[in-house]
Amino acid sequence: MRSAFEVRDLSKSFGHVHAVRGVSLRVEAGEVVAVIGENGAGKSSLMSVICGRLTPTSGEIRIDGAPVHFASPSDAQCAGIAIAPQEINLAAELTVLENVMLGRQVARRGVIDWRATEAEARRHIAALDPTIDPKARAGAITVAQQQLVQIARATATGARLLIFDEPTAALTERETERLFAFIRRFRQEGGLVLYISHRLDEILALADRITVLRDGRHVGDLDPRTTNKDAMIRAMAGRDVEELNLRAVIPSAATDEVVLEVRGLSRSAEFADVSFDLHRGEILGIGGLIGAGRTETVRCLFGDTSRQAGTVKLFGREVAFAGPADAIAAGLVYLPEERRRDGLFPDLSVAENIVLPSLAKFTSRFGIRWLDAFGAAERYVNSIPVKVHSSHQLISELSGGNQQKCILARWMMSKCRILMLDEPTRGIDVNAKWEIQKLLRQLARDGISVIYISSELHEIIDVCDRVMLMHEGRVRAIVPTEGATQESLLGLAMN
Amino acid sequence: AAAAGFDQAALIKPVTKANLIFIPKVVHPWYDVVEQGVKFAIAEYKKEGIEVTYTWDAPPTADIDQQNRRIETDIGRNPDGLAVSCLDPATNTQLLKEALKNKVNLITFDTFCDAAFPFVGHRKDEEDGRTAANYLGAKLGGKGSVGLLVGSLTAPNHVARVKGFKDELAKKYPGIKIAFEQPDNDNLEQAVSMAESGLQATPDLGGIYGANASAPIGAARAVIAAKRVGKTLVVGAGDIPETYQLIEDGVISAITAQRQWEIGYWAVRYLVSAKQNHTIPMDHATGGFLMTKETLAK
Amino acid sequence: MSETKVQKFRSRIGRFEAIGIIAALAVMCTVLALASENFASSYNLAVVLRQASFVGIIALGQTLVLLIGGIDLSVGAAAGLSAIIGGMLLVHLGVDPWLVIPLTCLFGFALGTINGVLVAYARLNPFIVTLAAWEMFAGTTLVITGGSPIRPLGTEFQQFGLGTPFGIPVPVLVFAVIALVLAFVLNRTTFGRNIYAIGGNRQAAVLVGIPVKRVEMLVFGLSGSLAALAGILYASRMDSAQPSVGEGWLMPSITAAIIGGVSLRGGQGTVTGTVTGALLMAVLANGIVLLDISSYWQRVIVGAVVLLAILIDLIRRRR
Amino acid sequence: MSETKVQKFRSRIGRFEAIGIIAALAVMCTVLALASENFASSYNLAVVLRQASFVGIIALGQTLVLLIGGIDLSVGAAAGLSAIIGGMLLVHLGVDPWLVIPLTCLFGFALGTINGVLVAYARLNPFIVTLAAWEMFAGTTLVITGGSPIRPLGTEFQQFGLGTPFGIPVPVLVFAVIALVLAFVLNRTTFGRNIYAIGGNRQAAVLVGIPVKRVEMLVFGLSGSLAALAGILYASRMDSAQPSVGEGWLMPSITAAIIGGVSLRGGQGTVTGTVTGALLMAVLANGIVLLDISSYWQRVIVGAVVLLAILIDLIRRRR
Ligand SMILES: Nc1ncnc2c1ncn2[C@@H]1O[C@H](COP(=O)(O)OP(=O)(O)OP(=O)(O)O)[C@@H](O)[C@H]1O
Ligand SMILES: Nc1ncnc2c1ncn2[C@@H]1O[C@H](COP(=O)(O)OP(=O)(O)OP(=O)(O)O)[C@@H](O)[C@H]1O
Ligand SMILES: [Mg+2]
Ligand SMILES: [Mg+2]
Repeated sequence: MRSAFEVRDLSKSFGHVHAVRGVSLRVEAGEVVAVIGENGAGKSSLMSVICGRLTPTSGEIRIDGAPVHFASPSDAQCAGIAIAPQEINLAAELTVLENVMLGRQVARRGVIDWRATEAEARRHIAALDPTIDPKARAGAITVAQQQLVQIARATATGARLLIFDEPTAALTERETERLFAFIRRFRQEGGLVLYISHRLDEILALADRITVLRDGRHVGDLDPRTTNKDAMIRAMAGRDVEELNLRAVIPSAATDEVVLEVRGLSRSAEFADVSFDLHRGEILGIGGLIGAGRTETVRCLFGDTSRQAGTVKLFGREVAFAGPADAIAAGLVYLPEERRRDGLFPDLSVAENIVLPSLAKFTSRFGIRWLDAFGAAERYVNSIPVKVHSSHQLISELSGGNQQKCILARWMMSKCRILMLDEPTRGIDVNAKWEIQKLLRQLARDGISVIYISSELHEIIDVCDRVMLMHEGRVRAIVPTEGATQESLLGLAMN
Repeated sequence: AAAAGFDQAALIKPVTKANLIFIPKVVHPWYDVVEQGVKFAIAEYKKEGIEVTYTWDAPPTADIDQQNRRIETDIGRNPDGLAVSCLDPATNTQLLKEALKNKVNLITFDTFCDAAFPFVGHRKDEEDGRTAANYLGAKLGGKGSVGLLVGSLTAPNHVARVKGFKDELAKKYPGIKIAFEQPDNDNLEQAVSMAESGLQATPDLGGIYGANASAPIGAARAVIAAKRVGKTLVVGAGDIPETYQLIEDGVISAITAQRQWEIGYWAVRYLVSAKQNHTIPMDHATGGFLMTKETLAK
Repeated sequence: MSETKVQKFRSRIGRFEAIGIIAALAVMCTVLALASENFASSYNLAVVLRQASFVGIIALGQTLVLLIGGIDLSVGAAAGLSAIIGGMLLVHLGVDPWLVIPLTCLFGFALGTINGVLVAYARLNPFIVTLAAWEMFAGTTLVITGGSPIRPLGTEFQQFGLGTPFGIPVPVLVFAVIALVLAFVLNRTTFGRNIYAIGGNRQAAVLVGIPVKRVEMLVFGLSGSLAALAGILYASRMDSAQPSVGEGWLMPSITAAIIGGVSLRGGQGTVTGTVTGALLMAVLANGIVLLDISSYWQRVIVGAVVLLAILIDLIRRRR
Repeated sequence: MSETKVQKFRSRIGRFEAIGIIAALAVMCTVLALASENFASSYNLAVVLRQASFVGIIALGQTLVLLIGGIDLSVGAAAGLSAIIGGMLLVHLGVDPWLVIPLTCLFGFALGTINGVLVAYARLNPFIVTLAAWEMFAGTTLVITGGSPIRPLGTEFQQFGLGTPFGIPVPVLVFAVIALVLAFVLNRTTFGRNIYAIGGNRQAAVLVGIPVKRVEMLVFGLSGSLAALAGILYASRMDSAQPSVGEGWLMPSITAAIIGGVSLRGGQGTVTGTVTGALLMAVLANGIVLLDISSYWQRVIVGAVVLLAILIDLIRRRR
């Protein structure tokens, strides 16, 4: 039987690193095939080969049975393949509208018909999220919206095979639903979809077939109608994994001591009258929909933006930070939600990315003691664990999830007293997520306080002691997570 | 009878005021001496009751386009006299023709540009080169080797000096070899480093000829550093205060110098005279001289 | 209604970034017109505009290169070499004056394309490639000419530099036409938008299937041909093709672009900005002469004014 | 065991990026040594090294600025102005020669810091800021000196430019010491690593608590003081503080850095690379004179060699 799309025995290596090893895969018309695997399993590399960004080391790609060769992404696009990549990859200075229509403006003999182009762009954006302003600068919209713009860019190509690489990592429920509606419609019209995600519920809800990768190898297929999350996790990890009730295993260590007291914090058009207390040893979750103003709130606390009203007391003393450096000096750190723009130093090694803010600790009269510093970094690389060839390779060579783990390690090893994490588990596989959450609970037990922003309410319920729900820039409720459910929290947020 | 009654003195127009604009090639101490001549002439006119003012519009850097922009702009200001030292005769000519068309009294100074414009200056670059060649050739006794720092390959006065030097050397001192010929672009650092390298290529170099003001100074510095003072003779063109010191120290043997004070003085005289409707010479050679330790002592 | 149209236009062409520098230019012109009676004379304005045109034409090519995140250090040398070639076509081969201009541009295009191939296909650093090209073009000019100019070019040919149809000097007209065409290309053609996309995020541009290398090569080619155009027009205006004529044009071409808001990192900048930048620098140079500022102080003043101009721009952006 | 240590070290200092250009330098030296018996003489090597030192010292400062993603166009003018100030201290105020050098560097630091403040705190474009500074510094020099050098500086002072302790010229020693210190600073201090971090991703650097603005200001200050050092050493070597001394140093300083692998976008580059770049350019200039290459062909040759050098680098990277 001829498949609409097929990959045969495909391999891709980067020097000594074999990212993809002999993977075969097929997608039929009207089918959504999910690809799952741990961080660094080779999912993104496989997709990069399929969309023409990378040339395979060996193996072939067939469309309707005929072998094809892509020298560049434009070849793949001519063959009807488009990708919404994992990392945000927009021209920040151009408008949303232009980014969506990049390289495919409606034009006659090279002259653009802007009105038609705009109409076309609006159609594609509206299909995903009508609240996005097509005239906004792409660099100025929220991360979630950027991700949606990137998806719209792929859908605008009119491709037959759409590849989504972790499209929902930065999205909340509402946008996810809209995206799924789109994908289902696309499938009904006979489209082909390759879908990558670490959110296993989504995959069970959406996929027609599941392909599992491990260490670059294709280790089997699962049927979403018969399989369950445990089986998927087992297939990805290649061993039995027990799920823990973290809060039961490592009980709350929250004390009465208030380490951070926020009263009436406001910034126009971002958030208003935000008040809460953070206790020593507590993990406080912040939940809400996109645009709730969570990111803005913590960035303001961090001194990255200035507040217009309100007071902040840190360890009982009122503070006003002139910039992040002050906040970090006071023991307050922040992990940004957009790792590539705000977190990564692409020209530096994995180890250095991790130790960078802690370098002062490893400095003696004869300069930085690199061996000690790297030793410390490596301990975190091993304990999380981060999948690296060597901790001296460039961080930009890591898989997306592994990059995220490095940035997490960066703050876990810095001896801070309050950790503010914005979507820390974005793009991280289920197993690693548990490892990280365990580490966080241990840190809390050791007296560190954590603010944990996540768009996945079940995650907040799993790790946090209390949760603050925000909606449209205001605090709606602060409740304990004990006994809460996703539905109950969502209800509190929306009311 | 009518002819006898015609008083030619009536052709001379009385002038009480004149404003002149001077455009040298660049801001450079060499032109300071020219300016002193200008000031002297103006002071003389003041005694005659003629109020002469002048603008010294020197481009801060030697850039052809910059100088041309100045010439164009200054034409638009309708001065009573415009004096230009041409950085690039090829392109300057066109603009100076436009100045004439706009009835601006014009004189070129220092560097000859085109026979169409009156000129006051030395205009003996090729001869200077020959003079230097004769001096150096005699000092070396007609044998050995010399190096050339030829300045800028596109500056006509540099090119003329080098041509004169080489022609004369070939004619009179065929025994002297030219060891190197390098363009220093009238840049002191380049002159130094080229002379330094050149001294390495030919360790027993007998002399260096520099075709511009920077070159002999640079060559002298290289000769000092190589500890070859007195063994490698430096001869050059263009004098500035720094040169005198080096001549006194015996590092530079001779310089073909100009009387640039005269240039400034006569430029003012001619421009005001032209306004008075006097006839002025098309070419006033102010002359040059060979400056050595002996002449300096006088 | 028309409000939104303007807004639409603005947001489409990436905001009206040049406004700050236009304000700076306006302030400067006003001050000069008050301080010197000669400034606003039609002769002087024609002179200023013509002076701005040569550097301006080159700066527009430079803008394209800067927009894709490159830099072209060879523009001045390419202008010089092309002018010499043009002069030789005219004088030695007797080619028709009207044909010389396009042929020279074509030659400049070829020169630029060499840079383009090395940058786009061999992925070499544009700074070094065009630096090497600068040396090689300037060197070739010397080798060909032996340092002497080619002249005279003849009165018929002079019309391109000196002619004033409708009272406007030809170089100014050419500059204006090129600016309009480029503004159209950059805002209304796929090629133009691809330039912004490449400069804004090259990786994304590759990913969406833009023929990145071809665009890059073409942009360097255009920069070369605009340099050639400026060079041959200058030769026509001066009635002589001069080997070292373009030497002083490199820095001003970059300065005009950057003062006009073009980013050295690519992806940001407008034709309006560069044109304004070129005008600003020309007016400044003119004003300094008109106001009889001491030669010694001139550079200090130029520096101060440039700084002031971008401070005005800063104040606008901060608001 | 030692293998992995070397590997570790290599990867730590950002991979051994300069190897290609070092190879190019080695090839060039070999060719020259074969073609000219004088090239390898110890005296000639001393000459080449001294010539490389002045531009090299400035190129190291430029490297720091390029690493944070900036550019410093004022280095040449800062060198000239500082040399003049140093000369005045020495000649007019009779300051002790040993004190003049640090005072001059301090002055240069102040000049650089002006740039730094405008770039880091006012967030102005470094290209324009340092362009304006270039004009203003060069202008100030002209105002102070009227274009004439300050001299003689005296034999005692000449030791800094002409002295050869252990047979090595002082400027070469200074260059070497600065290169070593900077290599240490860049690789083994937080300040140095912060420089790389800022150049790699400024926004992320702010968020990990690096005092970005302070580092940026300091880097411009250092660039200024290294320029001043080169300027005063050159003045000592020439026994005269020349107003125009630094004019020709700007482009070579950038070229040396970029040929040595420093990226114009910041975050990438090494001291070794820049030092090699400076040596390569000096050897090239020396070789051209030693081989007495025709004046007319020189620039063509320089361009071709520069291109070849980075092609060698390219071949290495492609492997
Ligand atoms: N440019 C590169 N150079 C070297 N190694 C690379 C490069 N790109 C990817 N790799 C390696 O290939 C492997 C697979 O990476 P890939 O990005 O495909 O993983 P992934 O399955 O998408 O993971 P994630 O879930 O974290 O996104 C990783 O070990 C990664 O380090
Ligand atoms: N009350 C409000 N009125 C108007 N705009 C708001 C309000 N609250 C938030 N916004 C807008 O929504 C955006 C909130 O940013 P963002 O989406 O990053 O918040 P968030 O809660 O952190 O969500 P996420 O992190 O999931 O993206 C801001 O750009 C802000 O302009
Ligand atoms: Mg991935
Ligand atoms: Mg957020």
